[in-house]
Amino acid sequence: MSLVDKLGNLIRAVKQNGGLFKSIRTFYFTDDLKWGTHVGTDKYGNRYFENNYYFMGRNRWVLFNDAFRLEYDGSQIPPEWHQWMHYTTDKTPIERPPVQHRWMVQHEENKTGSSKDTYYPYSTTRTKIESWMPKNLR
Amino acid sequence: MNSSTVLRRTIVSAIQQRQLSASLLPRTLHTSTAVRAKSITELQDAPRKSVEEVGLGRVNREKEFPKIILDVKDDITSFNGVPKEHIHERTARIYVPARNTMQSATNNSRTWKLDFDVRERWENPLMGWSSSADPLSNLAVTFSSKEDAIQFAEKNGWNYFVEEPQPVWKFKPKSYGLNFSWDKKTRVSTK
Amino acid sequence: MSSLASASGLAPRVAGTMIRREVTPLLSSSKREVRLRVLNLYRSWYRQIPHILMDYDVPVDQDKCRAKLKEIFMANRDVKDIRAIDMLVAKGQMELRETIEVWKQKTHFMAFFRDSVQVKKTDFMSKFLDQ
Amino acid sequence: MAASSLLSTSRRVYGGIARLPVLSGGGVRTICVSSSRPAYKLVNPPRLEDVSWVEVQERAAHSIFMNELLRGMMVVIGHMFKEPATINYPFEKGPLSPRFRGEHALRRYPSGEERCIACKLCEAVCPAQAITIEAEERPDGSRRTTRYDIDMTKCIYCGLCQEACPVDAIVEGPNFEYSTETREELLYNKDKLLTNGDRWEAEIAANLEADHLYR
Amino acid sequence: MIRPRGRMLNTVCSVAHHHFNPSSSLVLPTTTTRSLSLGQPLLQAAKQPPAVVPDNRVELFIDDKRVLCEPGTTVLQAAAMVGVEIPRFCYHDRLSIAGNCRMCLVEVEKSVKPVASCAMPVMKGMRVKTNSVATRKAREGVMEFLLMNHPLDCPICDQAGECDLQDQSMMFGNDRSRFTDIKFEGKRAVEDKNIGPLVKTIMTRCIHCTRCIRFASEVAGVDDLGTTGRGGDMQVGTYVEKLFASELSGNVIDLCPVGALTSKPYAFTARPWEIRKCETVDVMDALGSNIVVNTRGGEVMRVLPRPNEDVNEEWISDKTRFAYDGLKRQRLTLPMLKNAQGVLEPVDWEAALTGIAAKVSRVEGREIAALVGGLCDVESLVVLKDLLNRLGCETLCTEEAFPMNAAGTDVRSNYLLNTKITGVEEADLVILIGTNIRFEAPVLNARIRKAYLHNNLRVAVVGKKTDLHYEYDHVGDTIQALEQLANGEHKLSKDLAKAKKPMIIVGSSSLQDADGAAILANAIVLADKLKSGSSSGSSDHDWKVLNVLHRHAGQVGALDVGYTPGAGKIKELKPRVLYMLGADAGVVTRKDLAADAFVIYQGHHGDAGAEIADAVLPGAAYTEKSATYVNTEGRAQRANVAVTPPGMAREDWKILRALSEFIPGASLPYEKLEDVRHRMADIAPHLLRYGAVEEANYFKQSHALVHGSKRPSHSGRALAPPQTVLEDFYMTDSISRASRTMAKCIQAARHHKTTKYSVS
Repeated sequence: MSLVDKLGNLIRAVKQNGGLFKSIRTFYFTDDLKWGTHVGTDKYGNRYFENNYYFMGRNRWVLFNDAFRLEYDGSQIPPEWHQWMHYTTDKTPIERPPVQHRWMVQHEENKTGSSKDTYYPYSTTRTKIESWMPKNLR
Repeated sequence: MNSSTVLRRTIVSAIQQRQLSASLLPRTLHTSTAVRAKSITELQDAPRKSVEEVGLGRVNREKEFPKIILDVKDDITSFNGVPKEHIHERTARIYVPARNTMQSATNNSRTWKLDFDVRERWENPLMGWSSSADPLSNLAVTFSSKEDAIQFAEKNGWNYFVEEPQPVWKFKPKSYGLNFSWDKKTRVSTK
Repeated sequence: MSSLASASGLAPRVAGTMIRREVTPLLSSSKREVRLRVLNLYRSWYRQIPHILMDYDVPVDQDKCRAKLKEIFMANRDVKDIRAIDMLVAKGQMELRETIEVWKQKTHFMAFFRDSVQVKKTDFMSKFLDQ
Repeated sequence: MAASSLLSTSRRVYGGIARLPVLSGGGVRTICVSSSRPAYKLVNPPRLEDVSWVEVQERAAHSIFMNELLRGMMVVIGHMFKEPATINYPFEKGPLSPRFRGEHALRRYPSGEERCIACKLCEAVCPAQAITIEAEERPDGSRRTTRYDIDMTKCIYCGLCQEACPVDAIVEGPNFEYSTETREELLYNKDKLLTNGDRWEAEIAANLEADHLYR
Repeated sequence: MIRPRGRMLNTVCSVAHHHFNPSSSLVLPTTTTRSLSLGQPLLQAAKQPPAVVPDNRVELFIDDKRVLCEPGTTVLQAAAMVGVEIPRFCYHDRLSIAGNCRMCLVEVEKSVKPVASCAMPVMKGMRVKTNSVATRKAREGVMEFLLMNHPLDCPICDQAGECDLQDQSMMFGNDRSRFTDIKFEGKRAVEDKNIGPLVKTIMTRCIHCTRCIRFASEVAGVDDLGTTGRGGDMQVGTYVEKLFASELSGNVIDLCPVGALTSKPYAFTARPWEIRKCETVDVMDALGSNIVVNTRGGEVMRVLPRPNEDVNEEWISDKTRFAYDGLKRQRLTLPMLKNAQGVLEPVDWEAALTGIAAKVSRVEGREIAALVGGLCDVESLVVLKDLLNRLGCETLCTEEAFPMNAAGTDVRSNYLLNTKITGVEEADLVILIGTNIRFEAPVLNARIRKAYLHNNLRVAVVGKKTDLHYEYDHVGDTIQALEQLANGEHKLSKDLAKAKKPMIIVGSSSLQDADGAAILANAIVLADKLKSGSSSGSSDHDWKVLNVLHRHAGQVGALDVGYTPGAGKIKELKPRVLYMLGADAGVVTRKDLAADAFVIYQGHHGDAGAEIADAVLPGAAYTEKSATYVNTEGRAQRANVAVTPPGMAREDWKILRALSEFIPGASLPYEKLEDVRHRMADIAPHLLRYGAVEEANYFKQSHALVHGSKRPSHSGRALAPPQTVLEDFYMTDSISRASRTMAKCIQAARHHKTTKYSVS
């Protein structure tokens, strides 16, 4: 691959990312600047891209919703896109919609460290021994 | 001189104090690089030894060592590393487990079992899992005879008591015909 | 007493019966030999104590170490079984080697003194109230 | 002396390998020589007294002109224009098998009924004893757990629990991004596991489907 | 000793016989077999003295092992004698032979078809092959038929893990199925039956072994269960939906070889492989049934019987089996002391013991009294007695009364079940006086019924007529009837006097009030009369006639260590300090005490005792302490710790020992349980001879005292045991009163009475 090709790629990438300024912003947030097909966007606004010019592992990528800024996290990808992202399947959830059940719940990112929503374990059973209490304490 | 004699010599001499201290005492061992470098250079082309030569193979100690007469009971408590509180304060129970009445087979009630007094279990305050601080709570050893079990308990220094099995089955002949005999109360009315 | 104990299912702990039998020794074939081994081990430890204290930066002095050495040896004074003594000597040698080769850390060495171990009370009332 | 002997040894070994008809394809296979090495070799740097004057001069020249540093910088600059060999997590991710054993989840039937019937086979098979189950009769008479806890700090992710499960209730899902800041957060209880299932069902179902022919 | 393996026993049999059997004697030389034969008391074959062979014994070979057995023995039993286990579903040692599961098919040489070994009597020279190709093929076929209609629901079945069908299909079944169900008709499905709050039925799993039916009609004596329909449509059930109204109903759960009958309270809660087993004894009645307490993680999950031929065979009552959930409710877990406002509040041990000690040491010893309940173990009784004796207190009473005239409780024979439980099977006459034995000792009643069925035992009852599940002669309701019988004036007297081995069982429930003395005296007179009548008829002279059946597990132990039966002395004394050890029957109330009396309650449940107490000390229940109980026969048995006491509760003897430390001058020397046991041995050595019955004697002397004095007068009231109908059975002590399962049972029994299907 010649240097000219590389320059072409760079120009395409800058163009796709919406100009120089936005490209610099993307580069700042993702340490990378790539161009590829925009295959879809999930309900959280994360955009998914594919370009098989890159080798496997780099040929699918996500640009997290800009609203996340630097608070992006790998666990923000919802399950239906998760499997595409991880090459478990080649079909995007747009090509093959996932199963839907009314009891399924919204995806949630890994909340550890946030004070409010962190999962904290508790016992789901009742106590094994019931103590007797005198009348006045009952 | 066969190889096992050599082996025995090696073990004995290695453990004998004079030899050991001779090899250990030069405190220059780990300070003088010159000595070390030389010894490593010497090792450079050392031939490899087989496992048998190194002595990891089985040794027939019965043959090599002359027997001695002992008149004390086996007691491994001095060196087995078990904390004293789990030797002197524990009571082992030696018994024949009862047949499980839920089943008709009897195989589990044919051996002697040794287990321990139950220590406190408590609920983990976070998850409610049951916890125990008793290392012997999961020790249940099976023996083919009561004597073996007793010897094991004595060797380990535990208090123990033996529960002789209760007579469980008295044999009584019975016959299918009793279901149908007119003159007996065993006649079956319901089926 | 022993008949009562057996009746109660409480086995007599102190063995009344000596069992005389032939056994295979570990190393020593006589009491004299095993005694020599013990003394040898004791001497080696005793002589190594100054060197050990040079290697390890520990808050004990030689006298304390020697007292502890004696204490540890005397703890097993009641062991009569030659094989058991052999085993104890072998273990003592391992400890010695590990110590003077500095295979141990400071804390391992200080574990001999058990000064961080909380001694549990064993009398009835403390056990009852602290349980 | 030792250095030259070292060099000559490696040359000798390389030459020997190159002469072998099977492995003569390239130098990459030289790592195979270790198995045929006849004896232990000294690999320490040579002692100073063994080095010749010429070598000393060469070394001095290299260090004065920062030769090595400059060569190193050139390599760095060259790599700036190459495609990276690593992936840029979390924007790019590596491949996962449908059988990947990640975070556990308890599944439901399409009707919304939880699958787990408290048979306790997973608890029994768990080699790390990470699973704790308590069960009871539910008011409608069905057999259900009141406690289904997995200690994720104990779990070794062997997948035996999902193998043992007769109703595909407990599964090891595809998620591996559940690291936590405290240990307690990894003690999963039944609610957490069921929620996991409800969140990841889309992918779990697809994975099971992808794998069903091979099970 | 353990039961030996087949080969050893085989040679034992051959030694016992002079005929030389080349095949077996080659296995082991005779000298070794002789020494082996010493340790096998369990099997009859081993008991046979060598060289004495009755002529009528039949010789046969099972798997080429020689067996000698009585004619009429079945092949399956003969195989068991040499340690060969033949798989079975319908056959059970303690039930009649049904022969309908066909799992025990074996090949018999020269027989064209495989033979059902459970029903086939042995024949001379029979050669049985239990592991031949034909046998295995037959078993495989039977197994295939059984599994064809058995659901594959092992994961939700409570029996899984201890299921005979599961095990045997692994061992003998085919590894694949021919059940293809091409028409999608499904497997057989049977509706579940509701037969009460204890036994859960999943009848689709039933394999029609009819063990439950045979148990109900033979052992329990209720013909409630039966089959309807034939072939594939056969169903086991009660035909109409009704309660399986038996006090022994839980045993069908054990008997069921599959998961068709399982325990309702235990349903789905645990698996056999995660359970720890603790072999101990029961305290729900005075029989001391042997039980296995199954625990998991410090919680009692269920109670199973432990076979003991001398006590409970293999059965336990429903109260024994199901009252365990009472151990988890209403528990005392914290020491409590009344504060300045007169209100109980939790305190720590030190404060509780200090507070009690302050009160106790302020009064004089003779103003202290102790009252013990029916669930107390001997250890705590001994320590309590030692403690209070040191303080100078001599008023130590049990809640349960016993007449103290004549020899009273000074002679053990007066208050024991002297003929022992097994005596029922030798006896030919049982006279029940003032006891509803069906509810006071259900397992003993099952044994009486067994003797009634198999030995033609005759039963006579003095007292209120109740359904005992067997026929009996009703002597009369009142004490007069008993008196007439004792004097030989009753119309049945002559008839009953013919008995060779008569037994009189006096229920302690009838001895509670002032008439107790008269009842016991008359029973003694009657016993002596029957004994003199029977001994002339050449029966053995050691036969004891008089038996007392207690209701509480701790009563005999308390009497053995010298407690005074009945709270009469306390009511006279009006003590200023009352120490109640598990006393929950409500015999003593505040009115019986001094106005400023300080009441200490030590026990495991918050019940009548804790309600009136000023200080509450949490003790251990029977599953939580290593303790000694003496049953109504005088058999000392050891209970073992299955789980530790909950919360801050402690073993009872330890509490008393700790309390002694706080009272000046009363400190007791016991450090360990062994010390207490040595003290027990000083008082009465039999208390430590576990498993054995210390027989009581001095019949003549004690009876002479009765004959010597005038028979006490009585009110002539009717003898009505307190427990007459099924709902009275379930709640008798603090544990069963706390149990939800028992409450459900009472509810079900009450409801059952309102239905038209109730018999009584």
